[in-house]
Amino acid sequence: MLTLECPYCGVQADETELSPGGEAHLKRFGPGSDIDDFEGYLFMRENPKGVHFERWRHAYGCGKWFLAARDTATLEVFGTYPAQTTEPPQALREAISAKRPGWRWRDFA
Amino acid sequence: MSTRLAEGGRLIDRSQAVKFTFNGKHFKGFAGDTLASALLANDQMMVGRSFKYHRPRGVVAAGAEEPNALVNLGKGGTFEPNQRATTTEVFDGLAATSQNHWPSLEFDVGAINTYLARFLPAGFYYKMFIHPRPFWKYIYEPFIRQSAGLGKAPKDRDADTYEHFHAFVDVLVIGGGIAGLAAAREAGRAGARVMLIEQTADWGGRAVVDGVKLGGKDAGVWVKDTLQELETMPNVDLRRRTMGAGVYDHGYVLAYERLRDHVPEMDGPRHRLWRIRARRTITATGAIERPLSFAGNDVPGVLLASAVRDYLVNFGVSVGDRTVVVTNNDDAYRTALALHSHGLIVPAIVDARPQGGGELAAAAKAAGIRVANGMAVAVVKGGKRVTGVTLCLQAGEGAPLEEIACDCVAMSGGWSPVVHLWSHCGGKLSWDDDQAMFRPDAGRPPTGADGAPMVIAAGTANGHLATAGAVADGWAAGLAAAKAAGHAGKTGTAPKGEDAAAAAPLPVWLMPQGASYAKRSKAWLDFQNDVKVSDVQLAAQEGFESVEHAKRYTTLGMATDQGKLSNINGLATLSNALNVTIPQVGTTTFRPPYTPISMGAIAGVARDALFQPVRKTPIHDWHEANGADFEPVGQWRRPYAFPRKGESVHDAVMREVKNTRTNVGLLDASTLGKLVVTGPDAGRFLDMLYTNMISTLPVGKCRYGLMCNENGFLIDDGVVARIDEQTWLCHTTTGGAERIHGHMEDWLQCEWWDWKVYVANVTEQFAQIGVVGPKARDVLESLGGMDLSKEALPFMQWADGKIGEFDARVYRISFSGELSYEVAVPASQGRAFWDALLKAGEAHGIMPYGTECLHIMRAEKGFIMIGDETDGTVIPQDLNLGWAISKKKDDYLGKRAQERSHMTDPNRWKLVGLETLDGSVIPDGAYAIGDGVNANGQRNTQGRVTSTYFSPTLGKGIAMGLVLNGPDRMGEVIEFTKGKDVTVKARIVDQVFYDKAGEKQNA
Amino acid sequence: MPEATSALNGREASAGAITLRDAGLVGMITLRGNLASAKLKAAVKKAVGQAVPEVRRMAGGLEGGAGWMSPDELLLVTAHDKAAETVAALSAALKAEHHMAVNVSDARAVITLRGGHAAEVLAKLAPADLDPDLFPVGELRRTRLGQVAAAFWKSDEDTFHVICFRSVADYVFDLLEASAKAGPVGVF
Amino acid sequence: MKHYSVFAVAREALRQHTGWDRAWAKAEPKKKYDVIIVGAGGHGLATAYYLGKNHGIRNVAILEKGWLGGGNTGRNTTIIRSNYLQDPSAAIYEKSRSLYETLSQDLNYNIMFSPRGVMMLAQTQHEIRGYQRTAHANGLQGVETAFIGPDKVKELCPIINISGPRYPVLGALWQPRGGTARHDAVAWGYARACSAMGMDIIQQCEVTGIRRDAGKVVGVDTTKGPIDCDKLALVTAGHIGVMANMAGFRLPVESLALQALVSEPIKPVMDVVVMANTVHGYMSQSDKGEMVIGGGTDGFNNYTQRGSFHHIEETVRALVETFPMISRLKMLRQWGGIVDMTGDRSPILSKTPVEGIFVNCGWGTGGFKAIPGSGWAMAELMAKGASPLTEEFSMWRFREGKFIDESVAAGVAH
Repeated sequence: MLTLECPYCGVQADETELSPGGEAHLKRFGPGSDIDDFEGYLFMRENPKGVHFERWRHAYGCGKWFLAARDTATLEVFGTYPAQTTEPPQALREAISAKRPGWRWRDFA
Repeated sequence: MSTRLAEGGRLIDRSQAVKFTFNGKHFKGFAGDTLASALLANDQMMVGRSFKYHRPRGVVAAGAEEPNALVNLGKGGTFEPNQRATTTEVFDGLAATSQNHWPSLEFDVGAINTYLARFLPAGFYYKMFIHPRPFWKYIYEPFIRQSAGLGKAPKDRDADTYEHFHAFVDVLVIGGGIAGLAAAREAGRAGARVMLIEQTADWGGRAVVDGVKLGGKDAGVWVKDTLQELETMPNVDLRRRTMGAGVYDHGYVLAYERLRDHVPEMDGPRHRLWRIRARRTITATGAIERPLSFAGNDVPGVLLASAVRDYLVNFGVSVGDRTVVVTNNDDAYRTALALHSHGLIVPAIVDARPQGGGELAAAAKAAGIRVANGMAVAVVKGGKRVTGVTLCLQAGEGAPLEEIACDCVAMSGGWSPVVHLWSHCGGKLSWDDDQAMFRPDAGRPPTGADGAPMVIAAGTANGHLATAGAVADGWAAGLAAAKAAGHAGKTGTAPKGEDAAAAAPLPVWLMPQGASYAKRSKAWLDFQNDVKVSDVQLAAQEGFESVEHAKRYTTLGMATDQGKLSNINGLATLSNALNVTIPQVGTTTFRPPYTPISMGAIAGVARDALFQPVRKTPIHDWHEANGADFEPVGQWRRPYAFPRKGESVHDAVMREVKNTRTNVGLLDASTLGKLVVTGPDAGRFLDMLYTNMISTLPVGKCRYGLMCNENGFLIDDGVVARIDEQTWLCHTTTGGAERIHGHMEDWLQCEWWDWKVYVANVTEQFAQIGVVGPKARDVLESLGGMDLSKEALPFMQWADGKIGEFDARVYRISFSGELSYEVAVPASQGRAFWDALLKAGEAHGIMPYGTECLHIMRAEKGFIMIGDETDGTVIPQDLNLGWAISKKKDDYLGKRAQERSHMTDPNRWKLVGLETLDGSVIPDGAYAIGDGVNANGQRNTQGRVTSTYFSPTLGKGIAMGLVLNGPDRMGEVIEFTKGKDVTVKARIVDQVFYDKAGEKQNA
Repeated sequence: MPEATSALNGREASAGAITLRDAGLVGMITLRGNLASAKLKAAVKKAVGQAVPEVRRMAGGLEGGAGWMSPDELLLVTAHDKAAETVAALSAALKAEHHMAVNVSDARAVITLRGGHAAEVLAKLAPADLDPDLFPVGELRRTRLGQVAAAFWKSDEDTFHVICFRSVADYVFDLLEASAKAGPVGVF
Repeated sequence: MKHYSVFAVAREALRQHTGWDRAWAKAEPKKKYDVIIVGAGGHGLATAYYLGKNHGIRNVAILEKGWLGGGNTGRNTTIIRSNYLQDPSAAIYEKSRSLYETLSQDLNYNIMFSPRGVMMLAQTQHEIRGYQRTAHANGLQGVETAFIGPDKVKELCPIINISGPRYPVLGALWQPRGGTARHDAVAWGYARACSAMGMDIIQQCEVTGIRRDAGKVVGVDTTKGPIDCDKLALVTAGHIGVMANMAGFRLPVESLALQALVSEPIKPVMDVVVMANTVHGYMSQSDKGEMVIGGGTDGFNNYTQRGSFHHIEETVRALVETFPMISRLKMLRQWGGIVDMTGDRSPILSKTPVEGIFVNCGWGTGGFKAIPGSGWAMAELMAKGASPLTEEFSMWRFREGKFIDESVAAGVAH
């Protein structure tokens, strides 16, 4: 039963206030894009055992989407941040490095 | 015989007698008794039958670990099977019956199994009952099921209620023994928000029973003083009869409070399920004594030594007059001493240790009790209760040395910390060789959201079996937990416990150590599931070497006590059989709950009317009052039809269609989603969401729009109205409002966050009523107000104004093919408006209609329905909705997906109309049969029905369906499945069956 | 004017020390926009007499209030018959700014929950920390009550106002009533 | 392999059961195998079994990082049914179900297949139509199902509340030859038969790398050293992503926690399997008497074998409403497993971008029922290079949007 802090309203939100939204930082591929890129965008997921970035919506709270960095093997949460970004904040990446040296997720490390 | 002594019993109130029945026999107990203590007080030694062999079973423990004393309790709406007698407090009128026997507890036909035991070893059913094949289902399985199963099934609806509570604490302390009390007090002093829970009805745990000393005081006095201090702390919540059921990720703990089980006449919920978020959880859950594995250790009258002591000290009950104590450690000597001090006879203490015990042993000897070191029980005599024991050397093979007559055996195989809650969420264990037990490995704790340890084990649960260590450990845990939760207030010093000097225990996993097969096959590990030492050895012999394999093969530890007594003995037996160490074998996984919790408590208040929310429109009450036949649509309940007195639902639907087509019908369309989308980029945004061009829609006009997901599949449809330059109102399907609102917010917040668009869900702000049929305009005009003429408000336009006195927004849209106005009024005026329409429509033959009428009318008109024509795999092109896909747009959600080869395949099934040749209705879900079979031998298909109805308007069956190359095959006749080997022929036709020219809706 | 009714139509209940009451017709406006904008602040002040509230706070109350719903959304509370004109005024005042003002008065129901252990009644249903020391007067929480979304704010030590969607007003009232009837827990 | 029968048990009883052999041999890895299968769960073991039995390929090793049958095979709710809507699903699940019918005899191991019947309740008009559609499809697929009315539902399952106030039971899709089996026994029975054919089942052997040469698999590195092979099957369910990563390709799969629970045992009261999808719960009664209950899947990636409690709550709530008598039963144990979910919730049985590597994964919440059929089909794919049963389950189907989507009817993929 996860608890994630909503970066908008500051609530330590119980999992039952949230709805999960899958992998974060997906790049959308639209009409005319390469079929491999499009397949990757829709179906291929990192699904890592370890550090992961994912989307959550504070559905029963302020209604905002946010992103979370979490370890899928221990469920440790490294941090949450607003969804309006294409990459994890540097400070968060450093915080993860302190706890999981050498971590890598897609192009981020 | 077991009996109540004339004096003693710290938990019972002898001034308050309690009457109860067991198997219909009337018994007397005292307030404070458990059912087990009260039964023993009445010499009811046998209390049930075991699972597999139906062996006689007596009480073996005094707490949550009890595997045998399970009873059916109560009757009717309060009946409950498998209630543990040792944790059931007696009350006046309690009615219990024993389980798993026929015809009676004393004479059970199933007990034949015990004589067949040699033919029923571990895993026997995997090796037998293979032939003949049908026999398993019809003969063997029913027999096995009937003989297993323990308690009876409840029959009636549960008469009780349940509730939940969400608590947030800094420190949760589970266990109200001395370690838990010390921990809670220290955390409380430090200023933390503390909750302390104890599963039984009283505080103090074993220390009070054993009469140990703390800080120079009797444990009882220390407990009382500590409680007194705790009760004065406003930041501490104390709860008895509350069990820590499970520890989950991120500090989520489930606790199970039994509020009324002991006072059924009281009002209020029976159980309360606590969902606690704790920054730190301290598990001060104590330890459980292990049985010893000797032949006949399952005979009623063989109990854990600590249980014999509990019954004596807590309830004033002597289990036997002559009790042989058999042990491998010092603790059991307390039982001997206690019995002796109460004037009961202890013929011998059989201590497997050649060197014997420490100070307590010396005390026993000093009291004149015979102590036999290096000895073991060879076999217990007796069937339905103990009559004696035969002694032998522990080191030998069991040659009988002497017989001792006795009526009780108190056994102790050492203690195992209760590590369940520590382990639930990943806490690891280490093996303590000195004390022969698994204990929490503080270096590998369960971790929380912050990656830090979230559970701290304390006291005996942490492996500190002696008083001094336990209470100091509890104190330290309280301090550490408070500190970790950010509280560092002024605290006290560690309480000092005092212990007699003890000799080391001797691991004894089989008694005697060289016991023969005959003895091993009578030495029980799991009393409830009838697993013996020989069974685990057989499992090892057959290669079930993993502890999980052995458990599953033998069913060891899978009974209702989940192996609280049997697991360690079982895996020690396995490790011996495999010739590896115990930690190499490891333990099975500990899973919640610690002891079983009621399903009712889990469901909580969500029963009957509160099972799930029912969403109601402003007109819902009218529907209910007027006999609507409802159907659930999402969480709404929409009227399916409005049958009149004596009218069938089907007839009502036919009437509603006819009336709407000829006069006028009234539809409560309030459930349709309504989303306002506004902002400088709203048009651009909607162009991405819909397949159509929305940005070009003129103000005042309406357009039917389609929405797809990124996979290209249709997810919703509805009419979009342009409200002003920057604002659109998007209608969604009934189930779609929240989903589509979320979909929009997702794209706005996560993809196009720089676009200036706001969305609001105003579905429930309005009551929306469809006034439908040739006389719709007449009805509305009779109310007065705005101009609703064809010229002022043509088809697919909307206008704001007044109808009568009502603030109305009128959409001229039609889902029926009739002249139709959908009128939105503020929800607070919805009911009044509905009433006004009914009144005004009386003269025009107005009737309300339900969803089925709506469906038929739209099918007659050839309109698609999301969820019928679509199923999550259908793209707009399949439905010939190419006209609603803008060719001008570079992009919309789903466009890329629709470019894929499987989506542009000319052989995708496409929508057509269908008419049976005989006028009958094609069954729902029917498939069109194709030629031949596929590579897997399945009949090929060439289409399927998506909507099929009897059309009262046309007087025959009509349908829509997706058919291979359908639009190119107009007039062709194909066959649909109708039943087993029955088909129905249908002709492919245009999907619009009614008013193809659209004259009626445009009227 | 036609007869207007609130979803709960005046429903009331009491159980022990707890009373539950339909707050009746309440004017409510969803205002979305830049909460830091001076114009918006001024418009809110003018509309309901309150300053833009801090995160998770309710400024004012039923007689005129502004509640923080999300970083770009306020719930303005006013008299029911004032809501439409207030929306118009807000829209006029914020014409130059990207914003949205919508009348949601009839899309919601408001229930007043009052009594010594009112917080416990809510804590049975919501995964929110309602400890009085941590949930002060004026705090507003959007969360879940049973199986539906809801919000509540604490207007004095013993009183909460619960807002939910109109369609589930009966469900929420029933839930609160059942929780109240089950009695106090003795935590707060 | 010692033949199991009542006579063998009787004979052994007379000599204190000293004559029973190991059910499967203890094996250490050889240098090379024709086929290595990673994952000794039901699917991996069944694949090995049919490679040997149907195709004569017996130089096979099955590697297991834990204990065989210890993953999802040993932690599911044991439901067996084949009433699927889409042709490819119905084909493989019905193949599987029909193999279950004779599996005890085929393996000489009583796996306790109990064809007690499975019903999926229709509680909305939409569900009625969905299940009727499935019934029509099943008729053409050779799967015996029928849509039955509420009275028949009540007759088959008297403890059900068909007139609940919220979602009355309007009917059900009934598969009379669906049912349950003893999950552990399926793994053990296959393991015993594989071992008897001379295959090596190597437990406590974790694969740490996959060796390739020129785009072709040549072997694996393990905690017990390197092992060579010509063909490699990856059959590791929730951990398939980790395997694919080692092999250098990606799969459209996500790992999620799925939960289940059992009640304390009671006397027999329910002789069918009931699935109620509108309210999200399903239940059957085991031969031991426990009510076996399936819960929901978490919506986030998870490798902990622990799920979130609210799914348990939702499931129990639904079942208390559907079967009011269980309110006073008690939850004995809850647990979780990690399931591998694909983009269309249907499995992948497929070749891969690496020659010689095959994957069998994505069974999600419904793998147990598929074990024999999956093994049969996978063996054929590996031995012959193609199988009609796996044709549509390729890992490349997602590219062009060629889904096998079972959620389209009212059904869910449990």
